[in-house]
Order: sequence, then C-alpha cells, then structure tokens
Amino acid sequence: MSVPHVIVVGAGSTGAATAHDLALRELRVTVIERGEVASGTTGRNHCLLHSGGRYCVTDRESAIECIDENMTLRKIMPDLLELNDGLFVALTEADFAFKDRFLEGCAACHIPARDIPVKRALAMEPYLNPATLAAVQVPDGVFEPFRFCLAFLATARRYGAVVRRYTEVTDFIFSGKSVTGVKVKDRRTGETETLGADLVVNAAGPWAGEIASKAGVSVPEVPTAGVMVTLDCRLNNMVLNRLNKPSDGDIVVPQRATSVIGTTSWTVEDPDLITIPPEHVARMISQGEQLLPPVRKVPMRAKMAVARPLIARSGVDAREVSRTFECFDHAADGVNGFITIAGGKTTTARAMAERVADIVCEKLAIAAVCQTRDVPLASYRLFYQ
Amino acid sequence: MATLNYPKIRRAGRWFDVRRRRLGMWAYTLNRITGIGLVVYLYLHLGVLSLLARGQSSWDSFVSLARSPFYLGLDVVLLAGILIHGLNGLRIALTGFDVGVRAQKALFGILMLAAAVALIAAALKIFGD
Amino acid sequence: MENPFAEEPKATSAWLWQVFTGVGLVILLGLHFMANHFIAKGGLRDFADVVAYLRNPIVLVLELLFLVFVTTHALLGVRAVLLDFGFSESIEKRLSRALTVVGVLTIGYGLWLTWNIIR
Amino acid sequence: MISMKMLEIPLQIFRYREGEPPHYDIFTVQVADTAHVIDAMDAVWATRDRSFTFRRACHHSSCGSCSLRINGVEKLPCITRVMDVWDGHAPVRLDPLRNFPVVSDLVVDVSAFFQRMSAAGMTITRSAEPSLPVSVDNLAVTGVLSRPVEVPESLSRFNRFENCIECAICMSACPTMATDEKFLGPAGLAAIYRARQKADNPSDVAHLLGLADGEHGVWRCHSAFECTAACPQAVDPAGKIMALRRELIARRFKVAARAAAVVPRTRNYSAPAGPTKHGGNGA
Repeated sequence: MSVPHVIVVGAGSTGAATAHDLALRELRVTVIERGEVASGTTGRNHCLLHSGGRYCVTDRESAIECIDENMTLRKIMPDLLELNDGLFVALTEADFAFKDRFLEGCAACHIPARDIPVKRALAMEPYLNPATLAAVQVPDGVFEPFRFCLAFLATARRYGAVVRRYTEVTDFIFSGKSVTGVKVKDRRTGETETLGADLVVNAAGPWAGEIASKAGVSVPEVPTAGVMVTLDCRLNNMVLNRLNKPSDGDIVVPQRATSVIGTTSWTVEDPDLITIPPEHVARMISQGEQLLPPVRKVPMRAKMAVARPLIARSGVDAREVSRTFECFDHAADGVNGFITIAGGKTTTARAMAERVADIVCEKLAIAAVCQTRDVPLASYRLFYQ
Repeated sequence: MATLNYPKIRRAGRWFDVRRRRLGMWAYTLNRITGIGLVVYLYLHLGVLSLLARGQSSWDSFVSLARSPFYLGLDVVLLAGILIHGLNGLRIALTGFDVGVRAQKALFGILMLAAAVALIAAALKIFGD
Repeated sequence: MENPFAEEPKATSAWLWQVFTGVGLVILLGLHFMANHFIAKGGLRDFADVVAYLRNPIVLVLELLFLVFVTTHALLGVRAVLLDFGFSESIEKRLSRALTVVGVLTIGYGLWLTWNIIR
Repeated sequence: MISMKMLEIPLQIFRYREGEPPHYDIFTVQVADTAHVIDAMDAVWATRDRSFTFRRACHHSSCGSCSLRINGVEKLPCITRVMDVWDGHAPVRLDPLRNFPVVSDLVVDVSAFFQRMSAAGMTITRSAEPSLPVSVDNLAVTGVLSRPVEVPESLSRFNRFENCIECAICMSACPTMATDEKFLGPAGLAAIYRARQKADNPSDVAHLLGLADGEHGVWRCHSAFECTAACPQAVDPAGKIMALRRELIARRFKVAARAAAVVPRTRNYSAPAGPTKHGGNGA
C-alpha cells in the first residue's frame, strides 16, 4: 500500500506543527496556506511562551498543557526563545489577596513559582511600578511566532512535506460521504487544481469554520479579536503579568527592542478585516501604565488586532472560555476523512499536533508514534532555501 | 514558480538610478561617473602625450591648440571630476578605516564644499591667465 | 549544506592598494597640476620645457610613481565596475587577468614615452 | 467612544502575474487616520481584490516579512502610518523590494537573503547586553541604567533576540546589491559581524573573517550608506561593514608584521582582536 497523503489546511502554528508531526511519522504531507506562513492569527501573536501561570487558577487544563509544552519547546527550539522568566505582579490589595490562590494553582499544575521580595523584583525590572506589593517569578518566555512556524515547516520539509503558500482551498472532493481531496486555487496565477488526499486536517484557526463549511460541516468556534500595542522601546526584561485573573491589558511581553501590551477581547464577524477600536488602544496604554509607569512616555511603534480561535461554550463569556484545544472528527457529522483541530495557543501547538496526528494515524490504521518531543527543529532560515 | 527577474545587463546599470535615494547614493553615483570619466581621460591623455615622442613640432602645435578657451573649459570639467572623485575618495578611505562613519554625510558635505571652492579658485586662475 | 559564499580570495589587499594609491594620487595630482598647468607659463609646457622638466630626477621619480598609481587605481576601478555585471567566476578571473595585461602595457608605454623624451 | 476619523486613501499597487507584463492598479480603501499602511493593504485584499498577494505576519516589526517600497522607499508597512506617506491627493505607491525576483504582486523570493544569513550563521538570540533605555524622558540618551539590573536567580543572564528582523530592506536599498548578485549584502555582513562578536573559537573567527574578506564581501561595499538609512531596526549594517573592514585591515598588517619577523609565514588568524567600538550595540 502506498504511503497515505494528508492535506493540512493552514500554515499557522497548528498547521505547521501538525505537518511536522505527520512528516516525522513518515506520512506524505501537503500544507495548503492561502497567504504567507503565519499570516493569520499566529503571526499577530503576543509572542508569549506561556508558563501556564496565566491560567493556573481559572483553567488548570490549559495551564498544565502550557508548562509541559514550555519545557518541550525549550528542548526542540532552544535558539528561538528569549528565556528571561516572567513576573506576576500585585499592584492592588485585590491582586495581593490573589497571591495565595495563584501559588496554590502553580503548585497544582507543577509550575515552578517563586514568591520573590519586591525589592528584588524592582532590581530586576527597573521600570516596574514601585508601588508593587508582591511579585511571583514563573518560567514564562518569549518566542517569535513567524520563525516558530518556519522552523516546524523547514523540518517537515526535510522529511518530505510540501508547503504550498498563496494557495487556497476552494472546495472539497467527495466520494460518497468521504473526503478524498480538495480543490485549490493558486492566488498568484489564478490556476485551480485538484489534490487527492486520504485525509484532510483543518488547522485554519479562526477560519476553520469557513473551511469546514466548504465540506458541509460546522465547527463551534467564536473568532474573538484582541488588540495589542507595541512600544518603540523595551521597558522590561521579563514578561510582566498582573497577579490576578486574566483581564484586559494585564500583560506586557518584551521582545527584541520592544514591549508589547495586551490584550482586549471582543467577538468579530469577519476575521479577515478587523478595525482596531481606538478606545481599546487607549485602554492598553492606561492598563500598561499601571505595570510600567513610563509606558505613556514612549512612542507607540505599532498596533495590531487579530481573531483568536476560541471554542464556544454556551453561556460562557469569552474570557472564561477555556484556552485549551479540541479535535473534531467530522465523521460524527457524517463526513469521513476530515478532522478539524481548533482552539489552543501557539505555546501548545506541538501538543495539538501530537493529538491530531494520533487521531490521523488511528483513522488511517498506521502504527507510528509521535517523535516531536525530542527532535530538535531545523533552522527556520532553511524554509526559504 | 517563474518569477519576474531582470536581465543582468539591466542590473548592471542600476547604480545610475538615484531616484528616491539619499546623499550616500549620490556620492557613489558621482564617484562612479567621475571615475569612468577619468579612466577615459587617462587614456586620451596618454594618447596625446605620444605627440611628445613625435618631436617638438607636433607637441608645440598641440600646446597652442590646447590654450584655446574651449580646451581650457574642458580643463575645468576635468578638474571638477578630479576634485569630486579625489575628495569623495577620502571619505570612502576614512570610513573604510572605521573613521567618521557616523558623520559620513557631514564629511561628504564638507569635502564637496572644499571641492567647489578649489574648483572656483582654479577656474579663475585658468581663465585669468 | 554547501555554502555558496565560502570562497578563499582575500580582497583586503586590493582595497588597501586602491586607498593607498587614491590618497597618493590626491597628493601627486596636486603636484602634477601645480607643476604642469599652474606654474608652467600659459598652463602647458612647450616641448623643450617638458624635456627639461622630466630630466630633473625628483620630477622623474614623482611622475613615474604617478604613472604606476594612476594606472593601477584606474584599472582596479574598472574591475569594480566589471564585477557588477555578475559574470561567472571564470570570466571574472579572465577579466582580472586581461586588466593586468592592460596595466602592464600602459605602464610599459609610459616608461617608453618617458625614455623617448629624456634620452 | 473615542472618535475615529476615516480616510479614503488611494493606493497604487504594483501587480504582476506569471506570464503577464507587470502593471499598476489603483484601489481606494477606507481606513482610520491612525492606520498603518499594512491596514490599508489588508483592506484592499479583504474588500477590493482577493487575488492581491503580499507577505505579512506579525504587524509589529518583529517578523520582517511585509517589507516593500512605499513611494519608492523601502519601509515596513506595519510601522509606517498612512498619514506619514500620503500627501492627501496622489495615490500611495507600493512596489515590491528591489534586487529580488518578484513572485507575484508585492511578493518577492527572499531565498537569496536567507542563504546569506545561513552562511553568516548568526544565532537569533544574544545575551548579556543591557536592552532597557537609560532614560525614558529622552530615548536617544544611551549609557548605563542608574539602578543596577539584577538577573533572576534561575538565569545566568538575560537574553533577547537580535535587532535584525531579516526584513531584507537593506538588500533592496543597497546599490552594490543592485548590480552585484553575489555580494554578501548589508544584512549578511552585519550578521557576520555579530556572529564574529559572539564566536569564541579562533577557527570560527577565521572562517567568518574569511567570508567577509571574500571577493564579494566587505570590499564590494560602495559606501553609499543606504542600508543604514533604510534599516527599520537601527542595525546599522554600514557601520558593521566598516568595523569589519577595520578589523581585516588590522589583521592584514599584523600578518604582514609577523611574516616580516623570523616566525615562519602564516595565515593564522588566531590572535583575538580587541573589542571594536561598535561592540556595545550590535545588530
């Protein structure tokens, strides 16, 4: 029997990691991406390598995924991370009261957390609000989302995967109730063609619903946008979080020569065109200013907004929705050979890929185990060579 | 995937395109134009000097021709080329030794000012005689 | 992976020579201009004057130095322009050799001319 | 609600499809007056022409993918405000980067760029350099923070990504690159400089300096300083090229001096050079 062919739709972090996992399991893989790598949600990312601290009180399932993946990524992409840890900082009495629950949550999720003296926190972060009441250090980090994806794809390509950019899926090909391929259009030439596949994985992030609808099924996803503001200089060495439940503008992620304040949250209709509400930008500045008082003094370098692929839970507010991920085998909806991987975060992309690849192998009756925990990634620069 | 690429010969002429460029690009283009001009002049000059080998009469008749205002005008053009190329060359030499890299624009300005002053002085001398 | 940029020739010397001769030329050309076109009556020397001038040993040495500097500087400059055409490496090598020949011929011609004048 | 003024901005966009002659299309789109050029490009794609292709990912000058020419000058559209490049009348012209083959519209093939970066082998992370501003009241002031910065116990030192985002803008702006296809280019040479600073093994240093000293290395630079002027990340590639030149010249003289001494003639580059003056704020 010939090697099964799997088509992965989307070259964001999920699609890239999925292609990488499947290629390492020696399947034939083709990635279809309508734009440049990481041109959707992954690209406009906060760049936070989660320690899990952010979710350890409200969403332990996500928190555990985060700390596991955090440690794995340090192994497989050591050169692609800024590893300066993060601080959860209490600025109000309410924040301070949250500390015990936070430390408890970290312990329960096995996140190494250290309650450090405020004086020391201020010595590590000279621009941190001097009114800080408490600081807890966790192994947060920073990645570069674009290169994150390029590294996975470059490695996948080394194992035979094919990456087709500027190509979009226009339709699905069926044989009875089974998906047997997709119709694609090359946006550069306008040419269309049909690609056969034994299985199609939908990793299109907030566009997963749009892709699924082309196969006549639906995905319970709510594209939820968030605004981030990038400053024209770097004000912090480490990731700075408010020591409380996740809320608007409660985190400042430093990267290269900048600091990025995030984020807000609102549901959008069309993830293709998001207008940035100016009041959200103003809110980022005023919130960021609480953690780092000089924020207002430095110029803004960029602002961005993008839809995150949150999985809908009826009656739950977007901030309360779990940030974990889920695989949907559309066989349950009457369509075979088609799986959607939805939700999740870039930090957990590899774990998402492992889960979906396990399902792919099970469906194709292939006994191949996941190797992505240990195989170091190739240089992202090889993607373009 | 076929791409839009330009032939080598068209690439080779791109140094001439100073549109939307900054001072350093003008310096480079000027340096190259004057450089090529001076090479051409060098070989013309060497050719003319062969008259010296033909003896006194051919050289002296050339000298009287070269004293006409037209030739003196050409001399001023030549001198302009030499001054621009030579003084900009000093900027390239200095920055190449990692000296004055941050002040290279000011350096270029000062040197070109010096070139202009020298050229005017020389022109006055040439036509004054 | 094969590294397309790993090549051996060391180009420092060529650049240094270009700078050295360049600075030398600024000085020598200054002298050359002064002596031949400004001090000389009417901006140019007549034949007898040229011969007398070149028979001065200091002048002779300076003018010969000038010849060598200007030729190498000019031809290294031409080479820089030619390198911009992106020829293959073998053609680039041949061009360099051709320019060397041109340089030798030019200097040879200059020496011959000088000898003809001062003998 | 903060009021948002909307603009109708015309964009003149370079279009190219395989097998067709290139041309310009003009699109008028609506964006906020605070929008960046990439937002206007997004609007063209989302509301006017779905076949329009361009590169983008991060929208905040971290990925380096969206680089192009705005009104002829190399820029990152993600950090260039519409109001700063639009005169209010004439369309804002968008062209692909120079010196790269055009794949389609504003998409260029950047493989030549990444080949150079791979050859230089600069790692993307760097460590132990202060990265915070000395004065937030005047960001141009450089020096050492008055308060000492401590490093967390769990770390040996802070680290951060290099300034260079590999946007290839310098290679588009470089006049040498325009003519010499084999030139290592400003980013490539700046990366060699940074890799050389990080290298602690003499043979690596010798290899890197050998690369810089090649026929299409630092000596091909025409000193136009266009790269430094165009760089959106203050990498100062031209400064790095000049620093490499200085080190190569110094070594050349050292080698010559050693050859003149009784010691047998050698091309050994093992003697570590002192820190160069650009050391503090590398690429």
